[in-house]
Amino acid sequence: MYEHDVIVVGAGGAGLRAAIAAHEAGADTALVTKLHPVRSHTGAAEGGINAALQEGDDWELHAYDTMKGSDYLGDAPAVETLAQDSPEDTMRLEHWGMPFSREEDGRVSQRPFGGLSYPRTTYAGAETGHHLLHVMYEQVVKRGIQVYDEWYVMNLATTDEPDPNDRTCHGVVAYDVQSGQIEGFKANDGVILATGGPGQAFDHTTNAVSCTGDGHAIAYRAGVPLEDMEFIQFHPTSLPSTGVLISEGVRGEGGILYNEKGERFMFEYGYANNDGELASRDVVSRAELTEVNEGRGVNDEYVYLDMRHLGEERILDRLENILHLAEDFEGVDGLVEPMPVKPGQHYAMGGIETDENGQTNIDGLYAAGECACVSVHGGNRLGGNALPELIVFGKRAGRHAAGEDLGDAQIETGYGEDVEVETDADLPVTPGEVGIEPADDGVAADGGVTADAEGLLERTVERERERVDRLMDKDDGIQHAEIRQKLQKAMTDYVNVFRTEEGIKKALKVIRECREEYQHVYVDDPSRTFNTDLQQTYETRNLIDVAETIALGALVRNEFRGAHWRKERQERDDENWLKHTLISWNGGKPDIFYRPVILEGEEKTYEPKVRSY
Amino acid sequence: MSQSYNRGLIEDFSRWKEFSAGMWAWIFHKFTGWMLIGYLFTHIAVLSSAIGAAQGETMMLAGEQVDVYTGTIQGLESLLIIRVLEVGLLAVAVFHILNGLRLLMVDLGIGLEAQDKSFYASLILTGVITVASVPTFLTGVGF
Amino acid sequence: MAERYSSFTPGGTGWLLQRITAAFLVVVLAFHFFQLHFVNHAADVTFAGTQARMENVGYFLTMVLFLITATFHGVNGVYNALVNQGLSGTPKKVVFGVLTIASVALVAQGTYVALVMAGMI
Amino acid sequence: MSTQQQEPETQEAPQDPEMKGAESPVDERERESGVVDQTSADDADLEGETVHLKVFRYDPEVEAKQEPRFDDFHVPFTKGMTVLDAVMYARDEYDSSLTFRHSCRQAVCGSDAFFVNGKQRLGCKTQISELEQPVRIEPLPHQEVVKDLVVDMEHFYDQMHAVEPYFQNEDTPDASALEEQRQSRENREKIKMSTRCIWCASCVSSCNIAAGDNQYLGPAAINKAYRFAMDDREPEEVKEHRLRIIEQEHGVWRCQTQFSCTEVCPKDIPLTEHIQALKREAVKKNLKFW
Ligand SMILES: Cc1cc2nc3c(=O)[nH]c(=O)nc-3n(C[C@H](O)[C@H](O)[C@H](O)COP(=O)(O)OP(=O)(O)OC[C@H]3O[C@@H](n4cnc5c(N)ncnc54)[C@H](O)[C@@H]3O)c2cc1C
Ligand code: HEM
Ligand code: SF4
Ligand code: F3S
Ligand code: FES
Repeated sequence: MYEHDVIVVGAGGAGLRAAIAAHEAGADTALVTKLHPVRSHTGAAEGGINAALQEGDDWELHAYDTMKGSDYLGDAPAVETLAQDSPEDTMRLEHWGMPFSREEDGRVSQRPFGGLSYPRTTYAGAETGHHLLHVMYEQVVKRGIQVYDEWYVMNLATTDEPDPNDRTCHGVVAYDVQSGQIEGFKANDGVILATGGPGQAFDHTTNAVSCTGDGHAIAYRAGVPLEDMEFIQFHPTSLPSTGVLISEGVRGEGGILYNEKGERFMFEYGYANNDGELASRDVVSRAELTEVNEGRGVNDEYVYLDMRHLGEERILDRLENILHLAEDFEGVDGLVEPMPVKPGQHYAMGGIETDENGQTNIDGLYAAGECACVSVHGGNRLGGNALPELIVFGKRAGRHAAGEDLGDAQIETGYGEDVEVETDADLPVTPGEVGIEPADDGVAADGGVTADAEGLLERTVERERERVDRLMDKDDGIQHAEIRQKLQKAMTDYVNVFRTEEGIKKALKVIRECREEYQHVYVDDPSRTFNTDLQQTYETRNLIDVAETIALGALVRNEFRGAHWRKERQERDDENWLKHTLISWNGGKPDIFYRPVILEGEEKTYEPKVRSY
Repeated sequence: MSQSYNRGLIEDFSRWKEFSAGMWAWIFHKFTGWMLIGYLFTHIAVLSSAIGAAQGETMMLAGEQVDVYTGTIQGLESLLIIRVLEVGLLAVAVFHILNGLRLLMVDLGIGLEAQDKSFYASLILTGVITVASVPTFLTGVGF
Repeated sequence: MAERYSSFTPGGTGWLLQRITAAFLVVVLAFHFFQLHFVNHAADVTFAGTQARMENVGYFLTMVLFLITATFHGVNGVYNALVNQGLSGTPKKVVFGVLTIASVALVAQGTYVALVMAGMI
Repeated sequence: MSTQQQEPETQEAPQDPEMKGAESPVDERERESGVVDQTSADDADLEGETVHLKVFRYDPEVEAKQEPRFDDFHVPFTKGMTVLDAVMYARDEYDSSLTFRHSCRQAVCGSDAFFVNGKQRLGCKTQISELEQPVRIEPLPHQEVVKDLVVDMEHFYDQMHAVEPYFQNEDTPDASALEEQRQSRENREKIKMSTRCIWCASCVSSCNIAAGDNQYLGPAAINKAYRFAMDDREPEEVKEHRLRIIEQEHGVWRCQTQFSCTEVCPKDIPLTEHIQALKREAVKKNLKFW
């Protein structure tokens, strides 16, 4: 068993920042991560970090834009904290050597971004995330913070009081991918989950293969509600075979979208008669998908993005890297052929419910980064707002876990008495665990023994060892890949940009099937050495849980807000829906409940504006 | 790692077909360098016969009594094999010089993008110079 | 970690000298080849001819310097090549010693021969 | 990303958060590499066919795999398929024990460098249609094989850490005053390529010197050192300290300018150029003391 004060699970931008902060606050800190830190998906972010740095700009404008962007589903205390802390935290990155792009006078550059009232997106070339990730890893190396890399966290060691709000988290159980050894990690002060997005719940995503929502799922099963999971951002132009993102720059420069019949569908079919290809992301995404669904897609899968008419010179000058992307990842020469594109899952606005100090309802358990939902993004994330979230809330979670006083949080967490519970959701199947066996619950069944953290950890380790033995000993059944594919396909077919009640119900049914099949899952690879089969089998289970919350949220939220579109009700409903959707595992029987959104800021209240486009 | 597999250097040289210019240049340069230093040792050994010559030692060469230095050198030079080896030495030296110049440029950071081209150029030039000097080297051998 | 690389012997001097000697050698070696294969054919070399050339102080000094630089350059090159192949610890020290002795011997013998040729001994 | 309602406001300059290559001074090198690799044989030729993979297999725990062997997989070709896609397909459909590292699928995480048809390449960045068949996929040479295509990276990480890969300046401006360290555009340009390293270890694996001399820092670590040594934001003493690290016996001097590293680097970092520049810097520094 390993022991540290603060254990940070995940070493992407959020995890690294949390670890640095906890270390600086004097805690003995360790990072436990299934990938080596520099492999984390934060490295894929390109655009930039929003921070009100320049004169003329200020945090209040940033907060306002963010709130508006969230479609009034962001909590003001979180949104304001983000806007207030981002400038200083971004500056700190510069002081740590981050190679930001520069102005003539040697100051960091900022550029305009969609939805921002001021050019405040601080960037480092077209690879901001890569630099952010590496700079913070460098600081971790400098500080000598212990990193357990290629250790897969399987579960939390949480006590099992009946009310999740009374539970305490004492550590995690992880397995060393290289050797297969399963060990407990005792956290004296706190566990911070920073496990990134759940993009793999969909079969087409810009997220990495490792974005499997592990943190979401283990926290959820331990009794932390997942918040606003239905809000998933889709990007309209990603390459079909890999999900690699093709920037909006192509359409900005005049790229045209065609369907299989060679029609410029944005106009032909009236999706956006004014803006055409330049309409907002969700409009374009839905248009593309409609084309495909109505049989006008290429290979029934994608549409074409054509930039050939721009001429070689202009393309080489402005969009050269697009040529590389299309060539390397799709095998298409953008100068001679149109590029295939389709909408891809891109970002999850929702996640593990936390307050603005990163804390969940379980004592000692924190979450930060894309896996968490504070919530700053509400219904839709603005470009360049995820990276500041990592550093701002990563830092806060780290400091709070290490025992620093950040003041009382204004955001409430947990499934309490006073919440509004969804009672008449029309569910096609019972969600949640099928035939719950004790070993599959998120908490150690030890009759509420809380006193002895070590004992708790040992029991949790034992439970995971048994689970692994069970999976490995079984010689036939079904393999996880099959279940995962089925799940991903259902999510993409039915809970994509285009959501109907009927479709979501179908998805829930498939999810149920997946759960049932998962009862028979087995791991074929008999080796303990680097058994990715085993790891992925674990991940697939997490994906099922996460996918289910996405679908459940999408089903109950019968309105069109932010990135969530519903056929039945294509408009925002402030009357009924200025509230967060929360789903609590409840020992395997998910409950849906709501919490009102907090629109009262420090000084002003954000009045929902009518959306217009 | 206790249990892991070391494939050793098999993939190094059994894959010579996949080597690129820079790698070949390195191998050739190394090879020619070793030849040259080897030659330098032999060369001094041969020239050491001058010590005997200065002390008046003589030997028979083609029926004539000559000093050992002249005798050793001319005796060796009359052998075809030595002449051929000399051409080889020239080739080796020329390549080493040309590629050495290429490396000096690389060290100065000049023309790094053309490093493969300059390697091919060294090779070709070496060939040309070698062929061109064959007549000079082979004149009068054994006749 | 860092300790692994704690042999703080800067190799820079050797590297630089290897380049400087190389630059020098280009000139001298070309001259040498030209002199003894093209101007005078190697086959026609006689002791008297060699003596005549060696008696010229400039030529004599050039040749001795040629010998020294070539020896340094060649032996240093060999040593580096071995270190590149991972030579370390005691074998490395041994090789260093052997190579040093060999080069000193070579230079000594060569200089002696040259002095003899020049008629100074 | 932009929400619907904001879109009109920013319409005149459609800006993308994920804008790639949006940096203003267009980099020469990027342009050069713009000469796209020749797209080989018509993809159409391959459509509907299978791709023949020969994959290196080894597992210390599984008897049949203790002695390394090559397994054949025939994977149905789809347009745009990369080497990574192919091995993922083989794993998911044929043999779930086929093991390799991978994550981002877009050449930023650096986990899937393999030895493909005799060259170090990122699986995710290599179109299978451009390769001769059968496609031989092996773990990176010169690293110990843990299992199948997974190699032990510890030594690589140690080397990276050995050059003190973190920014060092005790004297930064006040963060809360929002003041940055100034850096000229030229200086940023100078270090730009070096900051792109994704730690894939292709370069080190391709270098014969690194193969022979285990202590050699290797191109990736030296490039990391370059990234800091050339960054004007670090004070002069730190630069000297950095030069002392790289001019150890097993530092820059071991490099024999083989150029293989530069050739295989998936991020097009001119590694040899950076190594040579550091050699010259080190010599210059030493000459100062004479
Ligand atoms: C293509 C792309 C472009 C983007 N561009 C931008 C942009 O321009 N601006 C912006 O602000 N945002 C952008 N985003 C969003 C942003 O990059 C992400 O939201 C953010 O990087 C997530 O960071 P993270 O630290 O939460 O997670 P990640 O960086 O994904 O890290 C997750 C970490 O958790 C670890 N982990 C996961 N599960 C486990 C487990 N079970 N056990 C142990 N460890 C585990 C992983 O190893 C990893 O280290 C972009 C996203 C994508 C995909
Ligand atoms: C004539 C001009 C010469 C030039 C320009 C030259 C250039 C060079 C250079 C630049 C190197 C270093 C390669 C490196 O470290 O990357 C080198 C290596 C070497 N040189 Fe020379 N050299 C010359 C003559 C000689 C001579 C006369 C000898 C023999 C006595 C010689 C023997 C060697 C050897 C043994 C090496 C090491 C090869 C290896 O790496 O294994 N060189 N040469
Ligand atoms: S320098 Fe290039 S090849 Fe080497 S590790 Fe970095 S990205 Fe990979
Ligand atoms: S391959 Fe090796 S020898 Fe130098 S140029 Fe690259 S480090
Ligand atoms: S999978 Fe990340 S670099 Fe290839």
